[in-house]
Amino acid sequence: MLDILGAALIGLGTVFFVAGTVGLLRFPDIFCRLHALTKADGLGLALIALGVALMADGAGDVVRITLIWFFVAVAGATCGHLIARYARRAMPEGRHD
Amino acid sequence: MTDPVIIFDLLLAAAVVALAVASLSVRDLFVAIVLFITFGLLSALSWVRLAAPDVALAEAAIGTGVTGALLLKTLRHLRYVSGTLDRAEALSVTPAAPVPAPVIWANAAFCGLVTLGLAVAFLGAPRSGPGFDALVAEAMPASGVDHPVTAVLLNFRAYDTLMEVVVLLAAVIAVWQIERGLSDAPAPVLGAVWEGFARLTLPAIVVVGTYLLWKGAEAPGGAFQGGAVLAAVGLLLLLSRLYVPQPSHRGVARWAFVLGTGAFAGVALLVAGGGRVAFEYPPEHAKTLILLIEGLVTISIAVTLAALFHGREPVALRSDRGRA
Amino acid sequence: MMFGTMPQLTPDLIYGVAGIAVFAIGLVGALCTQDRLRRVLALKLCSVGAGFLLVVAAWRGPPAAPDPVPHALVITGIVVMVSATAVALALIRRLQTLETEDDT
Amino acid sequence: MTVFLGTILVFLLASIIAGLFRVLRGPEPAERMLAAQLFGTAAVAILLILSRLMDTPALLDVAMVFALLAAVTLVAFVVLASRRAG
Amino acid sequence: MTLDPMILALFAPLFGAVAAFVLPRAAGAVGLVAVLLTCGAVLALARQVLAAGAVTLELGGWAPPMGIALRADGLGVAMLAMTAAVGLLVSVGALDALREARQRQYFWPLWLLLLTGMNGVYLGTDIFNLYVMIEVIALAAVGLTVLSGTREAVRAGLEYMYASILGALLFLMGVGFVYLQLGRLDFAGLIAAEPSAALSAALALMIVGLLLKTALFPLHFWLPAAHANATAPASALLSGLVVKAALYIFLRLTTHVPLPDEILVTLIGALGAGAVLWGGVQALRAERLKLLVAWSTVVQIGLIFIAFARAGQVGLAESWKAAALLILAHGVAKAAMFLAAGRIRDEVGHDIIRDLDRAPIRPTLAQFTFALAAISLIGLPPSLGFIGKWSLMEGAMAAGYWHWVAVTMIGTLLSVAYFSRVLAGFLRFDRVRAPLGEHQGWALADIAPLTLAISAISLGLLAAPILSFIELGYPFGAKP
Amino acid sequence: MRQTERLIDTTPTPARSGGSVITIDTATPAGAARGRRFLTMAVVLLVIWAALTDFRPDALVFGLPAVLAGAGLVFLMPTSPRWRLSLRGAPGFVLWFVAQSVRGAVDVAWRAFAPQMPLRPGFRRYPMALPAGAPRVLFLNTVTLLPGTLSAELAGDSVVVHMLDTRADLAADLNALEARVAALFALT
Repeated sequence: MLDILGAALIGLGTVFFVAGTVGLLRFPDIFCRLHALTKADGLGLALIALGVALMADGAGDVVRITLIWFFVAVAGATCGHLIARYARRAMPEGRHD
Repeated sequence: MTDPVIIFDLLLAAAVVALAVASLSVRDLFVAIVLFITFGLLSALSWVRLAAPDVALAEAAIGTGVTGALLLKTLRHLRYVSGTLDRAEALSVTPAAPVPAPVIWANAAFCGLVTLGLAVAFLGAPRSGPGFDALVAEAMPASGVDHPVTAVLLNFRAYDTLMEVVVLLAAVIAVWQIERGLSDAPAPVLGAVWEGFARLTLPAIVVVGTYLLWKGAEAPGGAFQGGAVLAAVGLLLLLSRLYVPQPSHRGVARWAFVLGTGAFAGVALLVAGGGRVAFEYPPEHAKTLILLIEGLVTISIAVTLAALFHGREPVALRSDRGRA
Repeated sequence: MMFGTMPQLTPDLIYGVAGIAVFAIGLVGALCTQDRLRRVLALKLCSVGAGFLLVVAAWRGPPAAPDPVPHALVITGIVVMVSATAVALALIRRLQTLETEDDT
Repeated sequence: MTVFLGTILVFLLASIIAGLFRVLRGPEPAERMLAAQLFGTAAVAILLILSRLMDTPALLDVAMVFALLAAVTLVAFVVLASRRAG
Repeated sequence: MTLDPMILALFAPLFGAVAAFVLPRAAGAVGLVAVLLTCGAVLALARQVLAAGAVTLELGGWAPPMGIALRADGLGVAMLAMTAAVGLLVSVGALDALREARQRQYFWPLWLLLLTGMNGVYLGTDIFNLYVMIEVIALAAVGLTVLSGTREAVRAGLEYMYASILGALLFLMGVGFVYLQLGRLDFAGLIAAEPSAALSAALALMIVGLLLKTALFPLHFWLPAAHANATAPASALLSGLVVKAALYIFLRLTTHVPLPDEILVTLIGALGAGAVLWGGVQALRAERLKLLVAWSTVVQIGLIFIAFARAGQVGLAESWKAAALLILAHGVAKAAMFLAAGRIRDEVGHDIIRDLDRAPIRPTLAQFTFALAAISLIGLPPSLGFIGKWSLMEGAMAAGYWHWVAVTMIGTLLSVAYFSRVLAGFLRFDRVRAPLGEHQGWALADIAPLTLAISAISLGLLAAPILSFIELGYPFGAKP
Repeated sequence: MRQTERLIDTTPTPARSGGSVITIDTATPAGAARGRRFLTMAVVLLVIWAALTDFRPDALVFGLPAVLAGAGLVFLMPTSPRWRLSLRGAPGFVLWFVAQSVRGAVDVAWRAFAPQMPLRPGFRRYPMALPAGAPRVLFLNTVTLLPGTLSAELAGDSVVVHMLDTRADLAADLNALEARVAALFALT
């Protein structure tokens, strides 16, 4: 039962991953693509981590999965901000509204 | 043949080869480095598929993480020194004439020939053939640790590993010797979000690195992987200028560089005696000794890798910020 | 394929051939590229290719555990390679500095 | 279950490969870094699933290191690729 | 705690390097003590080998193939002794020859690490261990190459680095194939191995890698610049000792796993012939003294490979002796010559060959040393170089391989020609030596190369005992 | 670097931007502040370590040095204003955050898959009322996970936000977020 639920979560997570990738390829500029990556991939990984955690063998594994998720989430948001900041500075002047 | 995991393997292998080609053939060096880092990431994944998580860890942390940062730093230095840092056309540092098509074809042919020859030899060789499996399995109980790779590294073939640490020492001495007291390109300010991130995660990375070291006694991990993760903390500190090496830190740094080599070689010598030879740890103390060596070697590796990234010896010739 | 019989497609076969190809690509790159930094990349590719070969040689079909000795060797190789890369890159940086100083 | 997880792996790997196009096409360095971030996250996901599929809990440690290093690489990118100082 | 001489030979320089690095002010003293200890260890080892033949030590108590064993036999100890003796004299010379504090500070740890690596190669019996050792050697050697810090030196050092890494990686790939085929990495496994495709590939990869590292024509492109632009003691070590490590591994490998085809032996000899001719011509054209000496290294390496191939596949069992004699002779003589060239350059202020005899100062002692070393390198009796060359030609004539004799003769003539470019200038005694006061620290820096050069000549008288010594312990016998 | 720390007492941020931040300079020296932070961090790290190693006491041989070294990093970091979490605010914030990040992901996934891609991207500036330090960092990171917004740069006390659709009501969303963050840090 838990396995089925886990598999469903993993599948759902993959859908978000694919969405992130589609966004990365389709969206018009870097900032929009950043939206796609930080949000969709972040949630995708969270769902996959949850799914794997449901299938995990012991509490130790769950702890590590939680740690991984937490780290990816924090790093994702921070890196998103850093890239946006970098891109704004590299951008030609005049788009600051 | 319809197993999706095999499709995954094929796709991964193809991506690895394609990335290898791409990272050598793109015009922009920055892209080449990004592709190279991706290449390292995917090779680490391949090694996971080949049931070699230790190797994957080492490759991800050292081969890709530290090496990638080193390459980026070098690229930035080259562009800064040659004054092309602000120019978009600084694609390649030493621009060369475009390669004529015949040369490319000749290269491709040579590459294909080597691949073919080696592949024939590879296909003709026994697979899952003879190896050390049985010998290692037999010797494991006397090794002092529960993880075969660590047992090989720190006990059965400790001599190799000592020399590997010596290679690191040689590298850091050579690098200190090569680069003189010139300043680096100025580092950008990273801002409040980064600071918050650093506060939260750098200490956690220290703990995770040490955890890998500790884990090495019974599962994938060990001194090199742990040391590399700890070195990542050093890299971040150096990159964000939270830590700026001072000339007065040189003495400590020297001791940290030689700590691993000295401890490893010292223990190897000290255990000799009473009918034992060098590197022959007494079985009842083997675990303690191995953990001791690993701990000290990890410190050395972390400091050395961070120093290799920083490059020059910190000397008080000029100010550390900006070119005078 | 080459010997008339289709070999069973297993990970070691796939990655072994990929590793050899990566090695050959690195070899060509190391011999033919002009750019200093790119030659370091090429050498690094060679080392990863050699690593592939050793890891593949250690692989035993699951559920058998792989041979740990080549894994240890590859880890050693990776550390050795990062040392060599660091020295080569330090030389490149130093050389560029010297060349720029001389030009001006 | 193996088939399902294997298919998921192929999807995740495909999304990495699709991201490669973004690296090659650019045009800004920032875009290339962006793709690198995608690789980090996707590789962690792949490792999480592989740890189930190959029944090797040790892969979680590998995933942890990947997660850490993706962030390190990204900061290195941001610091070392920026054209202007400050 | 019992200290095996083999362990001491490895750990004395290693601990010396560590101490010299953390105590930069005392680096010279520490370094000298470490080298002396190494010499003592080698002497003790030589006594053991004289008494018992080959000596083996299984490190960690783990027997090969899983563990790693050290093994010393006649040839290995001869190489160790040559390395230690040349190293000691170069170290003594370096005490005076290195002027900058920075150079002194870094010379010692790098050189001692280099010594560790070379001793490891001469004692090693495991091909992966040899790979790690050649990397230790490579990094330390590159560090020494760029010690002078000039742009040319750094450029040459970078080329050297590329060649070194590539050579080592080819070797590593070969190690991979050996493991794939045999599942073990020790020499005993190689000797017992049946021929196979993977083993041939491995041998090909490893040989190409080693030839690159030992700079056999046409893979010599990195050598002249690297050796000519280093500081004198570093050049002496690089040319006299470092290239020999790869050569030694080559000798071991090709005798443990015989080359599968006569054509390959001939090919290697032909490359050696190419090196002799091309290197000779380049040495004739060289403008700077150190460059000439560096090209002469290319020639000598070629000669060693001709000695290896002198009698084809059937003669391999004996050929290695001629090659080993030439290796020893070249190591001693070339170190002397580079140190002398460095002294000449120091005193005259430049090393442009054409202007050397116009210089107001005549570094007589250094010139004398240079001439003695040249005698050994040209191969005039009674030097060790002569014995080596003679043994080469004897074997080639006995096997009826007259083309190798011809190439050797041409090479000898060429070497007479290029060395006489230098020596002719020295022989004009019409200029007075400058007052002693103008010479900087000539005592140690002059005496060390002179001792080396005199040994290069006089060792020829000891050729017979040397020959019987290197056969001790059956270096290439049935079982190592 | 001997900088006195600003201790935030109460901040009037009743869901309205522009409210000024009252800070009280106390005489707490930076050293003491760091010592406190060191202890907090050490405890957190110790918990992480124990969880990673399955609470095995023998692992502490490595764990203690690691925890001390990791926590010791605070001495390299610049000092920052002190903060404390409110236990009452936490569950609410977490739930709200989870809901918002799911909404954000669904929103962007929908836009990515939609054939005509309903985007109207642009930048907006939003003045923050939150005090500098942890609350502001949390706010900036959370903005990135909210639907349609991405914190792009920090300029003084205001944040430049990139929006997928500039027609959305930025101020309302961010005000709500600020209130939540303020509640979490017991600032209200």
